[in-house]
This record gives sequence, C-alpha cells and structure tokens, in this order.
Amino acid sequence: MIESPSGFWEPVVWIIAAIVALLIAYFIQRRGEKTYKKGVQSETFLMGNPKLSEGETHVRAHNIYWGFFEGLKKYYVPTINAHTGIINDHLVWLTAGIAIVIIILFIAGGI
Amino acid sequence: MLSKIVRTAANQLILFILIFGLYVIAHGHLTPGGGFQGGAVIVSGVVMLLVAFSSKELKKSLRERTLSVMESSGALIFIGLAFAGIGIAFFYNFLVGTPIFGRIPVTGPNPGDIWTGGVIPLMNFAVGLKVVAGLSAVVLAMALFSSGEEIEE
Amino acid sequence: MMEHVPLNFPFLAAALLVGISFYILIFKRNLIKLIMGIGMLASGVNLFLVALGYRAGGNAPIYTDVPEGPMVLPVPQALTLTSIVINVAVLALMLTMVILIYRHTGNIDSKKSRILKG
Amino acid sequence: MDKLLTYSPILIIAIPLAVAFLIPLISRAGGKARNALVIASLAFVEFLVIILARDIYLNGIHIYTLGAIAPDLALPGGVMVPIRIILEVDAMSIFMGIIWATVSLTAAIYSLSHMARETGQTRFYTLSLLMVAGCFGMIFTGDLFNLFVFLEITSISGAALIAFRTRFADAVEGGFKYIVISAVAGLMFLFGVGLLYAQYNSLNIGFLASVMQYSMLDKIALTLFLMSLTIKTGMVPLHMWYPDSYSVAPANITAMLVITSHACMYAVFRVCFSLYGITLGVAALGWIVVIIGLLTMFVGVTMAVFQTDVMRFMSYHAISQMGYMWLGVGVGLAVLGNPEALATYGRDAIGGGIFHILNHAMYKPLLFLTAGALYHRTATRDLNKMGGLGHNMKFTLILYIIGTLSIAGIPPLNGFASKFLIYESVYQFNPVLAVVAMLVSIITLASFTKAFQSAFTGPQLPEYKDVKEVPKPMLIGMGILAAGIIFTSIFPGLVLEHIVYPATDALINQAAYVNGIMGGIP
Repeated sequence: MIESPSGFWEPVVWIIAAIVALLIAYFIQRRGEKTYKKGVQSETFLMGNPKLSEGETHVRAHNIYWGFFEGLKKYYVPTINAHTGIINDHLVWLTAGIAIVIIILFIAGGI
Repeated sequence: MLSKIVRTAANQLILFILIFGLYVIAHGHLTPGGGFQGGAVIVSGVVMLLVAFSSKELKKSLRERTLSVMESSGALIFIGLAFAGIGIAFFYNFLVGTPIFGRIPVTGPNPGDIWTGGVIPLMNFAVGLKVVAGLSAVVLAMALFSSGEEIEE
Repeated sequence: MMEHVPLNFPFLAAALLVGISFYILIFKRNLIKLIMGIGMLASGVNLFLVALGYRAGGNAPIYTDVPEGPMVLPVPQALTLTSIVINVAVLALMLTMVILIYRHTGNIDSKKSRILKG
Repeated sequence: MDKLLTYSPILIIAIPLAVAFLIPLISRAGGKARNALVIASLAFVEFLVIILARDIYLNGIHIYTLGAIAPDLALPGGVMVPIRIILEVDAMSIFMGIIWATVSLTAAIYSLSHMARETGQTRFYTLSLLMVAGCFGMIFTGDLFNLFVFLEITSISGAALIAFRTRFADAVEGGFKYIVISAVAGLMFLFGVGLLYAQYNSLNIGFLASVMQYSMLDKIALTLFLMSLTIKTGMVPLHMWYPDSYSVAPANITAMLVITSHACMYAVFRVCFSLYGITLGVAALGWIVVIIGLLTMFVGVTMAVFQTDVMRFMSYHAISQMGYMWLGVGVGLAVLGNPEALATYGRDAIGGGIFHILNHAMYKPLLFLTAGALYHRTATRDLNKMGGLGHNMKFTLILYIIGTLSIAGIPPLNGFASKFLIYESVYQFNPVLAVVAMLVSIITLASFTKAFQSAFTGPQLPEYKDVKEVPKPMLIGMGILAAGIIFTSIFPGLVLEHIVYPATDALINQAAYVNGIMGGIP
C-alpha cells in the first residue's frame, strides 16, 4: 500500500481486479463463434501470392516504427548527428556544462 | 638491442638504482619517499634494462607469472597488516611500543631513527613490492605490445 | 580557521596548466596528445593541491633535521601522492588501450578510429 | 556477533579487496576453487550488508574510524577537526549497499557461465572484485577525498572490464572512452575537493557541512562536483559516451556498471543534501536537476527507440530511467528550503526517486543480463539479425517480459509503483513535468515492444534452429533479480516503509548526518 499526495496504490487489489476482468473476458470469448476452423484460418494470407519463407516473414528491427522516425525527422536528424562518438566532443559538452552551471548558480545567487 | 657499451653500463648501473630504490623505500617513514616512490625508482632501472636489451631478452628473466604473484603478495601483505590491527581498529598501528619499529620518534633536529613508525615501514615494503611488480609488468607488457607480441598467459 | 591563501604564482601556474590541458582535450584529435592533455590536467590539479599545503611560517613535516617551529599538516601532500599514483594507473591503462585501438583500426585519430556512434 | 557488526563497514570494503589479490594465488589450484572463493566472499559480504542494514534501521548511523577507536582520538595540537579516514554509513548508504551487494553477487553467479569461454578469467575476477570494493567504498565513505579514490578505483577496474574482450575493436574503444571521461571527471572532482580544503581545512563531509558558507568558491566546487559526478551517471547532454561504453562490455559487467553509475548518483545526492543541504536556500539547483532530468528522460528514450543493437538500446534506456530519479529528487531539492511543500509532496518526490533507484537496480541489470543471454547464444548484439528466439529460450523470454513490464511501468509491477509516486508528487510541483514523464513511459513501452518483437517472436529462423536455453548459473542470476522484482511488486508499501523512506529521511535530515561525525567532537 503506497499513499501518495493524491491517491493510493495497492497491487493486491489491482491483481484481484485484473483476474476478475480476465475471467469476464474469458467467458465472453467462450460464447463466441463456434465455426472457427483451427489451422486453416490462422494461415498467413498474402493476397493470393505464394507463401514466403520463414526468415522473410519476420519483421526485422529496423523496419519497426519506420513512420515514427520519418515523421520526427526534424528532431531525429540533428539529435543523431550530435552523437558523434568522438571523445573530444564529449569533453566539449563537459566543459560547456560546467561553464553554464557556474553561470546559472552565480546569477541565481544564494545565501 | 643496443651496443655493448650501453649494455655493460646498464648492467653496472642497475645495482645502484636498486640500492637507491631500496633506500627510498626503507626510509619512507622518515624522509619524503616511500613504497611507491622507491618502487618507481626501481622500475626506472627496469626500463633502462628494457632499452639496453630488447623486450624479448627481458621477457626471459621477468616472467609474467612471477610478477603477478609478487604483486598479489605485496597487496596481500599490505591488507594483512591492516587486518592485523583489527582487534582495535582496521589499519591500527599495533606495533607501536614493541621492539619492531616501535620507538616513538623524537621531535627537533635529529638524524632520524629507523626503528620508528610501527607498521608503516612494513607497509612501505609491501607497497614497494607491489609497485615494482605491477609497474614492471605494465612496462614490459607495453614494450611487448608495441613490438607486436603478447605477454604469455 | 586560517585566512584565505593569497593568490600567487603556484595557483596561476595551476590554472594555466588546467587551461592548456582543456585546450588539448578539446582540440587535439590525436589520442596520444589527448592522453598528454590528461596528464597535464593531473599535473595542474596536483600543483594546486601542493600549493594549498604551503602555510607561511610552517615547517615541512619531515622528522629528520627539522628546525624549531610548527609543522604543517601534510594532508595536501598525501592527497597529491595518492592522486599521482592513481594517475599512473589511469595513464598506463589509457596508453594500453591506445595501442589496442591502433592495432584494431590502424589509426590513433579520435575521429578516424571511431566505430561506435549514434 | 557484536564485534562483527562493529567492524562490518570496513569488512564489507576490505574483504572483496583482499580476495581480489588472493585470486591470482588461488587460481593456481584451479578454476573451481577460484569461482567458489569469489561466490563465497560475495555471499559473505551480502550477509554483512544485511546485518548492518538491520542494525542501522534499528539504531541509526554507524561510524567506523580507521586506525583509531574514535574519530577524535589523538588529534595533534588541539585541532578539533576529524582528520582520520572515517566511514559513515547511514540509511541511504546502506540502501545503496544492499543494492550493490545483491547485484554484484548476481552478476558473479551469472558470469560463471557467461565468461566460461573467455581467456584470462583470473584477471576478470580480480578486476570485478576490485570494482566491488571500490563501489562499496564510494557508498560508505564519509570523506570527500576517499570518495575520489574509490571513484577512481571503480573507474579503472570498470574500464579494464569494459575492454575485457580485447579481440573486438569496439570493446577497446568503449573502454577508452570510459577511462578518458572518468579520468577527466575524477580530476575535476579532485579540483573541487581542493577548493573546499583550501577554505575549511578538512575533507570530512560532516565537518564541511557544519561550516559551509556557500561562498563563491563553494559554488564553483558544487558545480565541479555536480558535473563530474553526473557525467558518470550519463546525464544528458553529457551522456554520449555512455551507450558506447556500456553496450560493448560483457553483460554481467554492464549490469554492475549500471549500479556504479547509481553510486555516482548517490554521491551527487550526498553532495547536494548532506554537504550543501541547508545552505542551498535557493531553488536554482533543484531546477537545474529537474531540467536535466527531463532532458535525460526524453533524449534517452527517443534515442533508444532508434537503436538496433540490443545492448546499446538498453543503455539508452538506462539513461532515460535515470531521468526519473533526477526528476523526483530534483523536485525535492527545489523545495528543500520550504518545509511545508517538503512535507506535502517533496518527501514523496524524493522517496519516489529513491524507490525508482531500487527498482531500476533490479530490472535494468535483469534486462542487460537477458541481452547477454541472447548474445551468449546468438553471438550477435544486432536485433536485425535476431528473431524467433522465444521458441527455444523460454525462461529467458519470461524473464525478459518481467523486466520489460517493470521498466515500462505496467501495473502491477514495481516500476509502476515508483513511477506512480513520482508522477503524483511531481504533478503538485508542476503539472508539465508529470505529463512529460508519462509520455516517456509510453515511448519506453513502445521501444521495448520493438525489441521483444524482433528478438523473441516471429517464426523460428533457420540459423537459430538448434539454439539452446542458456546454462543454469545464468538463469539463477537472472532469477534472483526477477524474484526481487516480483517481491517489490506485491509488497511496495513494505519496501517503501522499511527501506526507502528511512533513506529519504537520511538525505533530508542533514543535521543527523553532521552529528554522526561531529557529535563525538565538541
């Protein structure tokens, strides 16, 4: 039981609720279509084209979320270009970071 | 391998370097110096041998396994001395007051008393052993590395 | 509390060393020069620490032939020695890695020998 | 037993150190003896940590002075400054200690099989135990200079371990980047230590905190501490070396390295809360930490989605998750000078951040170890070349799913519990922060689905037809972490009450930390 400023979290209650929900879902599913034929309807259908080999049907990692990267090109291209992997550039960032934080702390003052 | 003059001179000089290094280690608790500094002095002698002879020659006499054992035992002696005082506290100087290195140093102008310092001189020797072995291994490995060989397992 | 140590030449030299070494770290792409830069940075910091150990009127804490008077607490010297020892290890490790990088890529330029990025 | 308890802070550091140098001698007797020694010593350390933890939760801060009975013994000339090496273990230190002991034991068990094919295992175990000792030293020390020394021990052994498989060019490059960054960061840290020593003539955190004036030099020192330690935790924009180094190391080492970066984060907390603490009357530092936390979360996760190298992908996620901790603790830091806000949501924010450290220290090593299991069987880290491995590696699949659901914050797993606390308390501080944090959580789930899909699901690929499940020690290592995750998931309140909130209070209550040292010295 976790109490936060505006709520609480109790995993045991959540698990019981999830089990109840799953049971309900299972009962609904059992009342479903009885004419489903196992094996035949789960075959891949590629618009009548011949079946591909197993290696070819697997979607490889670089194809996943292609659209996401394409849409966010404006963000991704400069960000990836900033990750040069050159050790000198990492040290530039460190030096710049130290300088900026010192300036901020001086402006903000303190006691 | 350099000329015969260099090799002979190196053979003679290594003795003095060794003595000086041991002196720095042994007087570590009295004068500036100590295990690391003295060890580094001795390793400079090893580097001289490395320059005078080739790394292949030196590999025959300085075996990696021997160096590894020396290094480990140096560190173990150091930690063992630290553990030896654990009846009172870790790193406790339990030798103070005993005949071995146990005298209390006098302040004011004096030539220095070697039998002071408790466990510190012993720790200096342990560190010296470790530094000599470790740095020699480093230097030797680098020399072998840059000549395209590997140090043997 | 002791009064603030006045700004004098050792501190300026330490600052100069640190400044030069940062210049090297940022602009020199040769990995050996980069390591030299780190060595210089270490020297700068060590010089700074040793300079802190000086107190006007204090004696060096060496028990042989010490003049009469107060001795300084040798903490900064101990710090410097420890830092030197650590730096020996770091520099040796870095040089070994540069040798290996050169073996693998045939280059010691930080841009040309880079494989990992992105 | 009482004696053991008194000496346990130093024994926890000294035993791995002694065993590290014993290994080259013992390994003459064969690999079995060496492995048994490693596991036995780490298990003993774990036992010591647990009894020490129990005592700290009951009786408060433990002080151990090296070389003398009490911290104030035999000070020359009436100096009332603690000059000895003092270990100060409070609830926050032991919290990190429990994590580090468990993860290092797990990684050692895992490495019995994972490293079995490598040469030079003696050196591997020597370096690992040095790293264990170094990181324990960082966590337990009450002294800034010792923090630097142990930081460097951890860095040096860590760099050597990253580059352990020297036959790969990328491993060497990763190790080189790690050691350069560590060396520069370490020297900057030392410079900051020197600045403080110049003013206050001491290195002890408790003493420095009691005389801290927050002068101009103190600000510079604070900046140097902050940046030099945060670069080692992979904070954006100083994170670029992090995936390069962490992705090329053997998986068990990466699992340990994640915790060493947590130890650096712990050092930042120590500096901010225990060293500067009350003198930070302004919210500026808190806001800096919050903003870098947000940046860290967002850049880390968006870069992670893009990766196709499984270890690199998880390294970016490690960066991203660190952002949550910075966010939670940063909010607490920003309201540190405001007791009312601190009581309503600040304490919960810090508690959420620290709870997230615990959770992250379980699921991230688990995920790295599953990635190592994939590498162990396929000899590649490239997700593009993997597929259908779930058919043959069922246990790895289950463990991976547990880790994934936990990191993505899916209820009822523990990742959700800590993220819940962070969201709710941060929302009270500024709603925008909570929204960004949730967005990051969604992208995390999406990216882990990508890795799951490309590595485990899909038809069985012809090249991995006869892949077998990984050996038992690897499964045991991963299983310990998974068991920890499940326990924390079911009893979050228990963990929070008995481990996390004592640590939070130890951070907030600066006076207790200072009194731990200065109480004995008038």
